[in-house]
Amino acid sequence: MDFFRNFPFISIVFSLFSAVVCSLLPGKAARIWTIAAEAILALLSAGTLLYTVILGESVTYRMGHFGAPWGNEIRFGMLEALTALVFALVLLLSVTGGARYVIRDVPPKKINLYYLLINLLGAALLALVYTNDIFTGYVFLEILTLTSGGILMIREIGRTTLAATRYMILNLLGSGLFLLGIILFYDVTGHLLMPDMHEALLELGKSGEYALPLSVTTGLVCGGLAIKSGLFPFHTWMPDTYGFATPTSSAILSGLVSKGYIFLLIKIMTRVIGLDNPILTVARNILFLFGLLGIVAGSVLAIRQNSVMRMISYSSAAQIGYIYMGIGLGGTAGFAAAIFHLLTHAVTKPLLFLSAASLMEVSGDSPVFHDLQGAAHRNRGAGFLFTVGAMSMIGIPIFAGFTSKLLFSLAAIGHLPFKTFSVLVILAVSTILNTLYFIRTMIRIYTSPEGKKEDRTPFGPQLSCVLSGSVMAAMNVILGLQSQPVLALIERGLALFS
Amino acid sequence: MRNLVYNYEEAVAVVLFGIGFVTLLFHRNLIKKIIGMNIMDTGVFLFLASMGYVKGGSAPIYAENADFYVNPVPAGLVLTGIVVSVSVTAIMLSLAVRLHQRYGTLNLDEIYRIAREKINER
Amino acid sequence: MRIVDRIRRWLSESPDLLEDAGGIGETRDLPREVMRREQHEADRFLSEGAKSFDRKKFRTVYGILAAASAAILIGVLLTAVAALPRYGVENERMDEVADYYIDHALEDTGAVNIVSGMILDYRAFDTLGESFVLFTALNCVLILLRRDEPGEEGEDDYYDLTHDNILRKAGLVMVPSVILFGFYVMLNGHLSPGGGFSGGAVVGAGLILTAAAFGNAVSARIVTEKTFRILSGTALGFYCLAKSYSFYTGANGIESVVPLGTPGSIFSAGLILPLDIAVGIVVSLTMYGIYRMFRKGSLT
Amino acid sequence: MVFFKIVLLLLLIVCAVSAAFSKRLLASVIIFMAYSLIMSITWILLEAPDLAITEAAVGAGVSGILFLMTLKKIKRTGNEEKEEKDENR
Repeated sequence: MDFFRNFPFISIVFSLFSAVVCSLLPGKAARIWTIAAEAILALLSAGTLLYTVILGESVTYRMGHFGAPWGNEIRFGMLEALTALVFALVLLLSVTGGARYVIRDVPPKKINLYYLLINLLGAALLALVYTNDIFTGYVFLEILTLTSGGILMIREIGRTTLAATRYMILNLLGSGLFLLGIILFYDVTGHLLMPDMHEALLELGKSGEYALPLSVTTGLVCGGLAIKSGLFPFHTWMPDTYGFATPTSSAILSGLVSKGYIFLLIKIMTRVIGLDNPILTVARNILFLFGLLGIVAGSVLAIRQNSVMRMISYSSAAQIGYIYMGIGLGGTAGFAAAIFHLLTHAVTKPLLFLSAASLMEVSGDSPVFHDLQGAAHRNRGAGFLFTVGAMSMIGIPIFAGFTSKLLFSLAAIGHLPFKTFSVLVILAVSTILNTLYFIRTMIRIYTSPEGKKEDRTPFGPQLSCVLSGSVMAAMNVILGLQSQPVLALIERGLALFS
Repeated sequence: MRNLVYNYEEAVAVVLFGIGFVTLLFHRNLIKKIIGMNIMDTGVFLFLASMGYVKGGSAPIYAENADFYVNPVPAGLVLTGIVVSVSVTAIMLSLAVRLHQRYGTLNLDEIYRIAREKINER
Repeated sequence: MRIVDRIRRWLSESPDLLEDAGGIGETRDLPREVMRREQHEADRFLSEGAKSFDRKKFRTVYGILAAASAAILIGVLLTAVAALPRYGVENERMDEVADYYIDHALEDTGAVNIVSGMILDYRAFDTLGESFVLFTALNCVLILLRRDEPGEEGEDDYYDLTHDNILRKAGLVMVPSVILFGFYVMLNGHLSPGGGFSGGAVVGAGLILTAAAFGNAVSARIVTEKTFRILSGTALGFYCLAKSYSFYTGANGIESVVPLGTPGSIFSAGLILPLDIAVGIVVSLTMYGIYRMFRKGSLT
Repeated sequence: MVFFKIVLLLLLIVCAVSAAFSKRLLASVIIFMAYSLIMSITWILLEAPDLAITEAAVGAGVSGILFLMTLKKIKRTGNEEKEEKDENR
């Protein structure tokens, strides 16, 4: 049992190593190797979760021969292991489900480069989840930015190159601000490891010196990561990026990459700055405000869209707003709701993107609603999966979306009247807006134009897509119905987080 | 502000960061944006390295005549940063080449206009 | 009345011609006659005063917002810098970690150059991530610029510099010295300033100079496609395995078998020398590969 | 020594401003290469020799060459006068 302790370290280094192997393999072998590697990652994360649940406390794993303040270390508890498990599973399912679109969109000789970037992306995500050192967080955040840009620009149509340029410029601006924030932290506290920084910050808090640099640092770190994860004023790159990329890439980008940045932000907030810090409450309120604006703006803009892919991208901008609303609410209830919604959205969004992509495929490859009419009859599996994803986004009780909305409203109870009121109103308004555009889409894909006999596509090629989609749908339903054990895990993990 | 005179190295680094930030936001040509991004990065690294400097300290390599050394940690971090900024420059420049092959210009406003026209008259 | 009209139009899903600010716009692939009908109706709709999206207005609003945010950011940063610890004076908070490195680097890592010791031993996980950032950059450039079909050559026929005698003669003198200096910096990483990244960059610049001065054919013979892939793969693989060995032994308290050797001699400082060579190879091949992708789109 | 450091820093700012606001792309790339050379001298003054070698080899060396290659590819495909007009906007 004690060997399970090495699993996080093995999972990160193994996926880095399998990226190197993918560079030497041809396309098809690289795909099989990557799917096997992601499956192993999922197993290792499950093992870590088992180990941490049995152990009951968080483990710090020393990377190298030297102890805490000098060497480098990773730290994992229940919450990190659960997030790593969900990320690894979603990555595995997106890759298996979306293999067809990679073969369709990516030039044949560069398919192994695509799978190479997927492996690196997996390694960077796990490193962001597990790291206990803030500069290691920056390095793997940079790898995540470059690999997500890479899987975006691999589809060789003009619009993806343009969308990739815009995505990279804004993202690199965000990581520049984040790096400046880290540097100010290092200058003031003298440490790079999160627990030591926290002690130094507590001393500084008591003696009250460097108040201005600390508030500037919190602003830079929160602003940088908000820009990167696409919070409200910085969400303009999302529709072009997710709309025109390969469906697999947009599933991974929207489901996992922005979640990695938010998880790092939550870790810095709880472990470095500390939740009782007055500067942090101001920063969280600002994020709360932008989260609310993001929910409304994302939903309103999603209604106006004419292409199903852009509609889903705007709705994911709104969901990012939900998570920041949870962070803004604060307290264990607020953070637990935010992390629960982070996991729900990581499971639901790839499902929506992949099923929308297969619906598009059977309706002449055009994402416009006009052509999607009756697509669900032509491809029953994808229609059903899209409905499951849409139901969860609206918040129908069986699915996870309902539980996360319930958690948000419960978390909002204990706060100042205007905060509780604004959260409940925004939840209601956004549910109505979600219902508007998702029900409209569902009506459209199920009503074929006047009496046209829809010829059903053969089930053969759809197998891997529908299979992985249904596993994601099953995860969604499990999160929805069995949310209590997951929530308990999150709450115990949060308690051990700092 | 008197303190700004003492921290002149870090003040210059922040000014460089500002120049890079402004170039990145205002220039429409992609190559100018990449140069601005590079200036921004070097500004941040100058800020980081000037933190570790101690007046009269010698380079962090063991030598008999050195009485005390400069802080080695920022030097290590900036080395990582320089390699990151080279990789970012290489990727953005190859994106610029591909954009120019496809749209014929590097002015982002022009490219948006052409991209939008190409969509409508499919 | 217009709102109801718009909702009716929206429900009957005819395309809404107002595009959002700054985006590329929706993909509208309607059949030809539907397009014409929509166009006629759209003109009527637009002429009713609902001004369509105006590029100029967006540019000025963006300009003002960007200028304001840039000014606020720089002003705040300057005031923060004024309140930071003094430049050039011992920062006692930072010294706790720095003094440990300065005092113990020699006997812990065996490296005379404390920065190399810190990069490749104390904080080795960052540097592992670092060389994978370079590996990602190489692959993104390969994705964008590599041309697989031989036919696509024509477009950028370069002004070939090889028959330029000045560069060729200068190349004959400079290339060996640059590459020699690069290897020196790489191999002495743990003794004198330099190390994997600096040495690799210098050797990379040397390889680029050979490609520029003596033409693609000569440099393609030195670094063929196969050796490029195999060499960079094995160098990164070795680097990954060596570092995970030292992480694993460190984390579980097993004494690592790598000897530290006598400080000052070449074969000292345990794993740092082989790691420097591996990182040097990766960096130089990446720089050379990126240059060749920009120049000719293929390594042959 | 401090005077020399201040001169270098002022030179850095002048180079950054002129690289940012110069009209022709080729001029701003060359000024940027000079900027990274001055930066590498600043690293030496800040007692960080590793960074000096890396910045010299990488700043002026590799990214400088990549910038010039991009300009050559652009000049090669776009016609000359259109490029001039395009740069000034």
